[in-house]
Amino acid sequence: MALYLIGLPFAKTGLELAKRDSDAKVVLIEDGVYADGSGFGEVYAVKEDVEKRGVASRVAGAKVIDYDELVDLIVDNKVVNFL
Amino acid sequence: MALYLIGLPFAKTGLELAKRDSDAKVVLIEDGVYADGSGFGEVYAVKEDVEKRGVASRVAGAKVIDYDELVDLIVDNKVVNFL
Amino acid sequence: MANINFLLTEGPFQTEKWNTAAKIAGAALKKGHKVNFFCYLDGIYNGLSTQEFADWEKVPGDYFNELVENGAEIVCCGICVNARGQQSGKFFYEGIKVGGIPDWAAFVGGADRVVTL
Amino acid sequence: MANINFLLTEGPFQTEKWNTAAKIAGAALKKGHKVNFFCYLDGIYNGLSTQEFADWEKVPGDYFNELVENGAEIVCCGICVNARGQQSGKFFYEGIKVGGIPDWAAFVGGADRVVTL
Amino acid sequence: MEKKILFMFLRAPFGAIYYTEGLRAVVGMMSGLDEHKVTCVYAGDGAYYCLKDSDKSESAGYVKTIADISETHYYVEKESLDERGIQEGDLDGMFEVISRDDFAKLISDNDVVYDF
Amino acid sequence: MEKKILFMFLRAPFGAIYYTEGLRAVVGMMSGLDEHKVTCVYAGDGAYYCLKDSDKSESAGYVKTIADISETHYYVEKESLDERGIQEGDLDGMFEVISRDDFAKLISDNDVVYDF
Repeated sequence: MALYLIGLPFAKTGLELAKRDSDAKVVLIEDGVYADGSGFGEVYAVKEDVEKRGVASRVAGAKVIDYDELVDLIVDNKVVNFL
Repeated sequence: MALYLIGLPFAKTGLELAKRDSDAKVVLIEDGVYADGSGFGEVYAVKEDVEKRGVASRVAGAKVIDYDELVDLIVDNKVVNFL
Repeated sequence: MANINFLLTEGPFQTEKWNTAAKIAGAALKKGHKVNFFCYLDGIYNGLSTQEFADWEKVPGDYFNELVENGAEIVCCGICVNARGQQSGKFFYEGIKVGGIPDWAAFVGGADRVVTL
Repeated sequence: MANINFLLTEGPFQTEKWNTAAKIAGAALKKGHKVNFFCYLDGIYNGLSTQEFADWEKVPGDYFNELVENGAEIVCCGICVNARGQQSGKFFYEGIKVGGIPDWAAFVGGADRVVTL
Repeated sequence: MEKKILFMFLRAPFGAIYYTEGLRAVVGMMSGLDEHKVTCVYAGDGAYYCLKDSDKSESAGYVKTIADISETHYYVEKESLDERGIQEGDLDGMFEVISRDDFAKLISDNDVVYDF
Repeated sequence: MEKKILFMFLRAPFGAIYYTEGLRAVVGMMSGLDEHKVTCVYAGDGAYYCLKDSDKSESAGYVKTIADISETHYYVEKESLDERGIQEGDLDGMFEVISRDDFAKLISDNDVVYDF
């Protein structure tokens, strides 16, 4: 299982690649929470980044996670960095 | 007369604005030389940036200028910064 | 427990990478994971102990110093440190080391996970 | 002759803004124009006299020192200097000053042209 | 000499610090001897800053100081909002929506144009 | 422990320094005790580096050292080339064109994936 960390400006490239990985989990992080992470089975968005930017409604399809949960995801999956 | 200095990542915004200025002169500079500056009456591209990137054929419609010529353009026109 | 290596290539203030890095690494340390950092390029400025910014209670450097106090190992690229005029890191927090890419390669060799910021 | 003010907000090495700035400003000085710089945010790192990088004959700071020797005035934002741990610019080239946004506002007031990098 | 200065905020907050250090600069520009007149415009990814719920605590002090000095407009470009799927109802009330044509007019009306 | 490492070059050269400092890092990764195996892939604006006429003088030494250590592939993503109007004939011969699907496979085949 691979965890795609998606930020800007690499979101477009990263999400295209993640789409080709049937085991992809996607984490929208930092300015990546502005990106459209829809269409993935498992999408996460980092709470502190979502709240600071006021985009809770824009990431409605994502599970909002704190840093503790993000660490668990990092530990449990191979990390693919796009941020 | 206004001189639009166009770099990345602001090229798209800057070129859209320059299009609305009938007196616009456009200078593609730094990574801005990758942008499409076609459709403007006066388009320039900075020589050192073009050569380093090997994009002479991509900016064929632009006049390639050195820093001396760029300074003359800056002095003779109001500068609008998009880089 | 996992061993997590961070690559940090941006400096304090200019972007928020330092903040994200400190938050993830801090959470990882609390959970008992092993954490190390290689600071490359502008990332090396995060090691400075001399940052002063009245608007904030804590400066970015303080967060990295705390990570070290909590068990993280932080190594900065020496070539980057000297190129950027930081004099072999003489104003870095004591626990923040100056090394080279071989240290980074060794971190990666021992890492279960690699995160870039 | 024109008075050109540069705003430089990025540091040495990481991006090429320092190089573009030095090249344009150098050409402007040779043509007899008046040049001044306000270095803001990471731009302040360009003032350091302590940069050492064996791969290059000249380091970015050398170019800015030369600009000063050729008549440019360079002022760095003091808040940014101290926030970034550069101790009131004590390792800056002698001719590179530490000031504040009022200096920048005054530069703009007297400028015929403003270029940001 | 007093100048008319346009500050364009073009970068996404909060990945880079320009969203707040730009406003610090606006304060300084307005409070110097020359008393420059400043207008702010948000476009491109900078438009995200105009969202009602984005965190403005760090820049609130600057915005208040700016208001105390002189009436200052904060515009946001309609086309940038549309491209990002942002509705006018999503915006904080301090921002006035303008068209790209009006943005172009701001550029031509100001003496100095900063990209932040 | 020896790892398989993928270096993705995603930023436009030469605006940022990653295009060459990334290759310096590749040398270091391959020459350490663990002798990691590295593959390079260029995509997004990083694809511009693959142009035949782009200046490779700063990284030439690294590329040579890398070749001396072990055979290393430098791939460039076809879709990134197409989006930028770059023809295969415009490319330097050291780069091998691959599809986005193959790029995805590289990601899954490597242990560590860096974005440079």
